[in-house]
Amino acid sequence: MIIRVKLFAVAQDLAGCEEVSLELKEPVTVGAIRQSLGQRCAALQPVLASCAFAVNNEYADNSVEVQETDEVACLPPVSGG
Amino acid sequence: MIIRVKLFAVAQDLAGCEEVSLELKEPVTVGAIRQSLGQRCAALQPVLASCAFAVNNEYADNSVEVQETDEVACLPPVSGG
Amino acid sequence: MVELTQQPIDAAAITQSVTSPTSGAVVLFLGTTRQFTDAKETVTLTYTAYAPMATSEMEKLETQAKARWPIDRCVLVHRLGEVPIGEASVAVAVSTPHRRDAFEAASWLMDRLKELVPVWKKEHWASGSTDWVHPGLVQREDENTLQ
Amino acid sequence: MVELTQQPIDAAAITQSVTSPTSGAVVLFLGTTRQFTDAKETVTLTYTAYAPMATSEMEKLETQAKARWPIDRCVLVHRLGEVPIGEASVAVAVSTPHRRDAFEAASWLMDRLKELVPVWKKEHWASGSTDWVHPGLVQREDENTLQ
Repeated sequence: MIIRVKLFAVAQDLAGCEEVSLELKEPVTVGAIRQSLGQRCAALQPVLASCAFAVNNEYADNSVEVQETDEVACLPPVSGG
Repeated sequence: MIIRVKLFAVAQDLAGCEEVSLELKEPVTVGAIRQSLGQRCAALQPVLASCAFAVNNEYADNSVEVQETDEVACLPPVSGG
Repeated sequence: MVELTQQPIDAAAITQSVTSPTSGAVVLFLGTTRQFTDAKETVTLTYTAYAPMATSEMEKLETQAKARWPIDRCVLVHRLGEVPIGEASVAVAVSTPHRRDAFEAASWLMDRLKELVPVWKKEHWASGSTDWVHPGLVQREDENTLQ
Repeated sequence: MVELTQQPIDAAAITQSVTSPTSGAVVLFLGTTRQFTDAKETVTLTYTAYAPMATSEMEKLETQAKARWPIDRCVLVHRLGEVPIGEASVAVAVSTPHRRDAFEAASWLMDRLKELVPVWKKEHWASGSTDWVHPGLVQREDENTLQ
């Protein structure tokens, strides 16, 4: 299954792109995406433990299952306000 | 000693005037003014226990001594804001 | 800065006047005239003050708040005379480096202002009657009740 | 009402839009760009967002606040792009019948917004360098640190 992960802020700068495509075996979880993303983009690995993930605009922890049509995003600690 | 007491809000309405002059024996305290005011204006007596007094723009309790040149005011419970 | 005014309160000007490059947080409070108190309809409110003392008490509150919180700028304004429905009778605005202080200081200033500043509100009810608002006022009819 | 905007925040329009005859209290919070963070001088800030999720999270906060306090009207606005020194990056405004609720709700909304809404700030320092602001970000150099 192909999962595309949106990147923001420092994660985008470290990876050098706004989105990364990952090929993963089903069933796919956020935890598997997190691990795969670190292997695919070594530059991201140091910060991934500090990042949250979102699936379809909702915060999602490592146990959440992801479908191919879902929108997945990697969110470094937020600093709005 | 002549003491003039400014009245506000319901106290002004009950007394029917903005200021009352009282003749008091020295030394004059806020407590003596409070008592004298109730005797001079019977209509004020029911509310006087609920009123604060000010001397020269400062809240003053019954023990505060008052001079003839001081500005004295009788203040019903405030409701600004 | 403290002010008593007969004019409408200019909330935008007040907000602008407390904003500064050294502060990260601005809190503005407006107290506005409500149309209904429980089921009673208000047509308008009028406010009266013991003006020199009200100004002095507001200045003291500003000084005390600045001693307690790292306030950059502070404005307290009370409107007097008629304040129509939906308009502001009072404004408090503060700026501070961080937001917690701005919320605390503005809230404290309003609490103290309502408790200490000699201003009085008169309700003009839709029924045609009026009432002075005197929280906690006890009208004792017996004679020997003076403090 | 929630909004992400590239334009300057119009605090006066926001204040006006939450004022209503059924509310006695309006609280407006503005988060503004500070020139100094400790000794470091900021030239400007830029904000970026994961826009659809930021809007969704702000809407959830509005709903939650309205469930918790008797809020009449509520506005949350975050500015994106460049926010020059002294200008507002965020505005929260609420109106309630009584002031305690307005202060509590506005303060709570700001706390939650800073914690949950996916918006990121980049500092542009006077030295010419830039930094993403990521509170609590840990950069681990060893390999087996994934959650």
